[in-house]
Amino acid sequence: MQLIGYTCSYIPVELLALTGFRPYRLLHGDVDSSKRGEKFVRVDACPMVKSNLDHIFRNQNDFAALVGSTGCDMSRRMLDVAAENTRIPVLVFNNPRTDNRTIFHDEIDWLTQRLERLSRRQFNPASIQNEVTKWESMRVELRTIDERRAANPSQVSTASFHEVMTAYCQGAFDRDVSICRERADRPRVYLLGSAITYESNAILRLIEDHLRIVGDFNCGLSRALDIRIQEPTLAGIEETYYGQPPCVFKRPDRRFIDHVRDETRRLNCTGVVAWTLDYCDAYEFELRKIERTIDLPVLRIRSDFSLQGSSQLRTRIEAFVEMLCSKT
Amino acid sequence: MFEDIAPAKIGLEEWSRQFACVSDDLIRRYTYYGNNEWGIYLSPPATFMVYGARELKKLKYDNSLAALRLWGFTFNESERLFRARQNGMRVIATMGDLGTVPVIVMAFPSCIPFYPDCTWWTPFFNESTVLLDKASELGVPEASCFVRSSLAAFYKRAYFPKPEALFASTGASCDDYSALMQMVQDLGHDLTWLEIPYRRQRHEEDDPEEFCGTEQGYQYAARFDNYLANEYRRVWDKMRALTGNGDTAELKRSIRKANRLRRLVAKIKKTAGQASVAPFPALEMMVVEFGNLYGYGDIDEWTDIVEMVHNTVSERAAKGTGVLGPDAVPIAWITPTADPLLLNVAENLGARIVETEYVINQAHVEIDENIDPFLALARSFMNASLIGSTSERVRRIRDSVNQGRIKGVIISNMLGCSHCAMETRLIEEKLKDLPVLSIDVPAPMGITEQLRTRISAFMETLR
Amino acid sequence: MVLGLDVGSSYTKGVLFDGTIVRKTLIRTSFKPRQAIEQAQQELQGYARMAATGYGRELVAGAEKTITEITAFARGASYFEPSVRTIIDIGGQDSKVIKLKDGHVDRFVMNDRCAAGTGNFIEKIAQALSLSMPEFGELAVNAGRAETIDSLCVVMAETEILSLVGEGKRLEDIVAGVCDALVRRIDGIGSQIGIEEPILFCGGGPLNPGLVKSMKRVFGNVLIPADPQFVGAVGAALSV
Amino acid sequence: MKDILTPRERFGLLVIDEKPDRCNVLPLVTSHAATVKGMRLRDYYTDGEKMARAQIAALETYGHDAVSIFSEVGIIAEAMGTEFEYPENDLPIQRKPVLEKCAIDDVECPDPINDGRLPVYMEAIEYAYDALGDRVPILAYVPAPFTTGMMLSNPNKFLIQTIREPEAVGRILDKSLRAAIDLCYHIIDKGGLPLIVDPLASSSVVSPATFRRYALPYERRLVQFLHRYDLDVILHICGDTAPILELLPETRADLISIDQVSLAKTQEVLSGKMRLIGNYDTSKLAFSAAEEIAREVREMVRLGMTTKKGYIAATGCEVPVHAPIPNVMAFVNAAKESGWYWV
Repeated sequence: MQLIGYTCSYIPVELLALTGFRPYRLLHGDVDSSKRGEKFVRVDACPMVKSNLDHIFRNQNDFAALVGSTGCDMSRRMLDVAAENTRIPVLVFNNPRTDNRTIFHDEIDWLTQRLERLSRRQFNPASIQNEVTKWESMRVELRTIDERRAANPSQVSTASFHEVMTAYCQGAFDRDVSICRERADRPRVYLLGSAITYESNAILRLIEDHLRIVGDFNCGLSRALDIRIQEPTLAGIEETYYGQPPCVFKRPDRRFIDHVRDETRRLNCTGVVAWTLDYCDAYEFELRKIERTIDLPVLRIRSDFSLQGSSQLRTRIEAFVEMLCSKT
Repeated sequence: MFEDIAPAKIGLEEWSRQFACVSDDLIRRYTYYGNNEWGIYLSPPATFMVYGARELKKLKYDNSLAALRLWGFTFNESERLFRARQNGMRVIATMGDLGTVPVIVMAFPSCIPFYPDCTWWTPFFNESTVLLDKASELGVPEASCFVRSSLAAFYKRAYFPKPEALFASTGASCDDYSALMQMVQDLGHDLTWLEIPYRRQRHEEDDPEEFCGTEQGYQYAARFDNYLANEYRRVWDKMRALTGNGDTAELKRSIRKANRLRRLVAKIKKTAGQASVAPFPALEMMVVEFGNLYGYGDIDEWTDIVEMVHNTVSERAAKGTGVLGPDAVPIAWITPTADPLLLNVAENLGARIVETEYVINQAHVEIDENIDPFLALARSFMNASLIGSTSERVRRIRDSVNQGRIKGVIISNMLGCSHCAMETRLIEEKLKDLPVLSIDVPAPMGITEQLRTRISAFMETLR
Repeated sequence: MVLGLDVGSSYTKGVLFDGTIVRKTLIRTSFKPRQAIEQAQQELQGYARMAATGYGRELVAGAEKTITEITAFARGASYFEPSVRTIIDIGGQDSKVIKLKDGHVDRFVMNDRCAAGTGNFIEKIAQALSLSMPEFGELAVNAGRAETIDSLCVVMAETEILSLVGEGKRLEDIVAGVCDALVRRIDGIGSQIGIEEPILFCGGGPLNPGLVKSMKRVFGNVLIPADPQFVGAVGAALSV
Repeated sequence: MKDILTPRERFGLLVIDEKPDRCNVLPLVTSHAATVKGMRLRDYYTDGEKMARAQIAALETYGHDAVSIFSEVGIIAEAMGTEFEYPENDLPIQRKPVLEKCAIDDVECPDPINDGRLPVYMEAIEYAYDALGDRVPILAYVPAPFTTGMMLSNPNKFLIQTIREPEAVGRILDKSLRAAIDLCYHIIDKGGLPLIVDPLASSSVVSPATFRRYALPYERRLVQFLHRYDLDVILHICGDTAPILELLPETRADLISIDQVSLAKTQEVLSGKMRLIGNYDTSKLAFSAAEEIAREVREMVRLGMTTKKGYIAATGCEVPVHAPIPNVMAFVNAAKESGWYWV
């Protein structure tokens, strides 16, 4: 089955699936592919964007189309670069940064039409309902895993959870994933930052050797779980995707900051792990702000993926744990 | 006295000597908002150097009265704004928008629009890390755009008065900007956000009726104009609430003023580009171009200056005189340089900049005077190259390069600037048949010998 | 009597500790941490317990406790200067800024892989200028002013510096600029958590008078402990 | 409280009638800088780089708000031919006035690049500007024509001439003015802000009538010259200026630095007209205890800050060469502490 690539949590996966192509979230990130991506963009581009470009370029025959959003500048421009370097059709969806329902509504409308044209299919209430039900039931299942992760003590590791979410983001429900149900009494932390990529599992495991991530908010991972479509119609899809907890690029950013604070409280977190990619400036700005306003210790990891597994990273994580323990 | 001087680029000391011959009457003629008490515009560049603009020591300037007025206007902005505020005028910050909101603001009596964003040049003119260091201290990542110095300026309250209202754009404009302006809002300012839609380019299969085009040939869905027009109406409402008045006839007048300025600048660019010898230096040309953003702060004076520049350029072009030799190699310059000195350096090394793409195209097109003013403003803004796809920007660059007799292209990048990071490779690729040099301006005082050598070698290949 | 070992990337530091420093030793690690550890253990005989920190801490067999440098510095700092709020350590590979609250680590940051924020930066530049470290420090402290060096990257900075040399700038002003650049970088890293006085400058950095001068220039008052290199080792000893 | 602005930004706000974070603090640290740096005085005033380095060291020690490039008021007269002697550890001493040797018409206007110790001055300004010019104003003291005129001559003879031969005095002052203007040109091109000093025009030296007739018109012409550059002009007159307070606005200077005159009285006369700089008693700086200095400075600053047009906390005259460093520190710290406008 051909894939329909997409870049952002604001793009309704149900609409993509209606095309008959498999929705595949572009969430690649590792040292090698990111280096290779420098063929298309400058070194100081987002390392995930570089990885994704490499992935798209090397697998261009797999993709029927790419759907992007204006969510962040680099990911929007990533599709410009993809369009110039491949023959894959590209659709870019206008995702307003401010509270502007009109634009969002019109753009969902546009996206729907374009997807219909692309797939030569007519979406109808029945097919829409069908698709929403399918994805919603998947999310219900994921939420139960997430609840076990959030339980105190936590029952599921985020590394495991990441594997399940990977299946979801790649539209591969049928993939076999093993869930680690190991109960953990380690310090409970919240994970923030730019996208956790498919290749980030190792770093999650490294963190979870000492800590337990019980909740997260970033461009990938559990964001999809905030999508709870009540009414299985186009309007319902629009309503839900528009109203999801705002990403860091929304202005003003108050709702984002509040959301993070509320979640860390709800989950009884004792610390925050903030993982950002190099050159992801907007996230960097917000994280610094969170660090200054939130009442929890923050472990900062900023990298272009190459930090993964380094001894410095291990030292940092261990020192963070020592710090958390000395505080309680 | 200026009539008899042959055009040349001169240094600080020569300007001081030349200035000694300027009559007191002339000095008193150019004042802030035509008001003698508030302050004068004219002084030689040395004055601003004494007040801390250290780079001025290294620069060479055009020796015309027009250029003198140009610099006077630019470097007196800070004082002018404070004086305006002291005299009861309202100072309004328009950020990240570049070219449109100030036109609305100046339709309100005693409201002065200004661009805090222009502080991004201050570290370069001052050869100083004062503002950049403060920005870091305030929590701005060091690899982000130099516009971060404007946050420090807001914090320090020494570069412009506290604005009574701020308008800031977000959306398809620039992420770093928008993150910074969020920090400005957090400092406690009354800030209104504007949504800038992404100008999605038209696809072949799209229904032609829904589409419209810009002056520069971009095609996009007509509804985007309406989104933007609505945002501008919000600016209008906000300004009305602030000032208690608001007359659309004034807005139309203000649009006419903007158009007059824009027409003049377009004529200058054209005349200068076509002249046999470069009639005006690249640095002053850049100041003129960017005046379409910040000139609204004292629009009458600025238009008068630009008019004078136009006369100077036309006269020189007609006579075939200018500031560079006839053998200077015509090139195009892409993306404005953070360091003004670089334009001077490039000229010294034999370049003549005849075409520019400073990502401020929206500020150069005329605003339609015959339709609803908000819609007209929106349409003019849709010409912005940053809000569309890179492919479109590249195409436009391509077109302009083809028209001229351009021998090479210099792309000036900034580390950490997202559009540079993403676009430069594509631009290089698409201009493959022309020699292209892509350079980085790292930071104040970053023009190293190595960078000079690179430009120099590039110019040698073009000869 | 406790043996505290701080196995760093450049030096292995050891102290024999019983509430005060009884004896100490400093050994070049030079990629042979096991050898350095053994040597330190031999030189500092007479301990009953042992604790280790530093990047090679896991290699210390028989250590009763191993802690990270961050925690060790915090403990050690409160021994040298109990009032300290911020610790700055400019190490060979890593630099860290640690904020303390009631003697415990409240927040900390480290440089990201980039060498521009570490002592390595100065060593690289000194090499490029053919200066020994003592010469470098001596020159820097006698500078009249500091040239501005702005590159965030050590490789680019090197070019920038050589170009300053080419322009005929004074060597002492250039090296002072190098120190300033490093300290400004530390300031940038530290600004993420907010640097508060009193500040303790420890590790190998304080041995370079030029760096000390830059620290004072940027941060105002900076405290330097009696044995700046042994803060981590003492901290380790204090942990058991 | 920690400074929010750099001295440069602070001064910039003052001269456009805005309140800065705190008032500018400017003890007139001139040759005293040599003491701070532990340098022989002769090195300080004969070597521009050393002068600048001493100034920078002083700034790093005290944290005040400007660099003051200056050694003594004979600098122009010397470049015009008046002879000086350079003791190793004292300021230059005037030996033979040039007008004892020749007539004023034979005296040439000096070239700041070559004559006397003016090159020392130039080098110092350039060095300091290069080092700190983006954040600190570099003030370069320029003797006003009246003071230079008197240094060209035998002082007594000069004073007698003012009564008997006004025309001859006029020629001396004209030439001194030209020399001062030439010097200002060069100072500006190096990035320095000229500060006019006219100590010998003080009422402690000459009568108000002499001041009005000979000093003031030339001060005004020098100010006018600087105003063409759109620069803000500081005029410093030490000693007693009480009898000429009313005349001072006529100099058109933007900031007036005063010495032995009551600050309160000066405010009464000048508060809405000129920005005031002053005026802590420098002998106290040399001999009082630090605590007493701090207390008195706080009082002075509190009063000074009520000046309508703006105020700079300063010493009335140059900080004595050998003033104890802790005393100057006490001055600066006390002035900073009590000088806050922004809360």
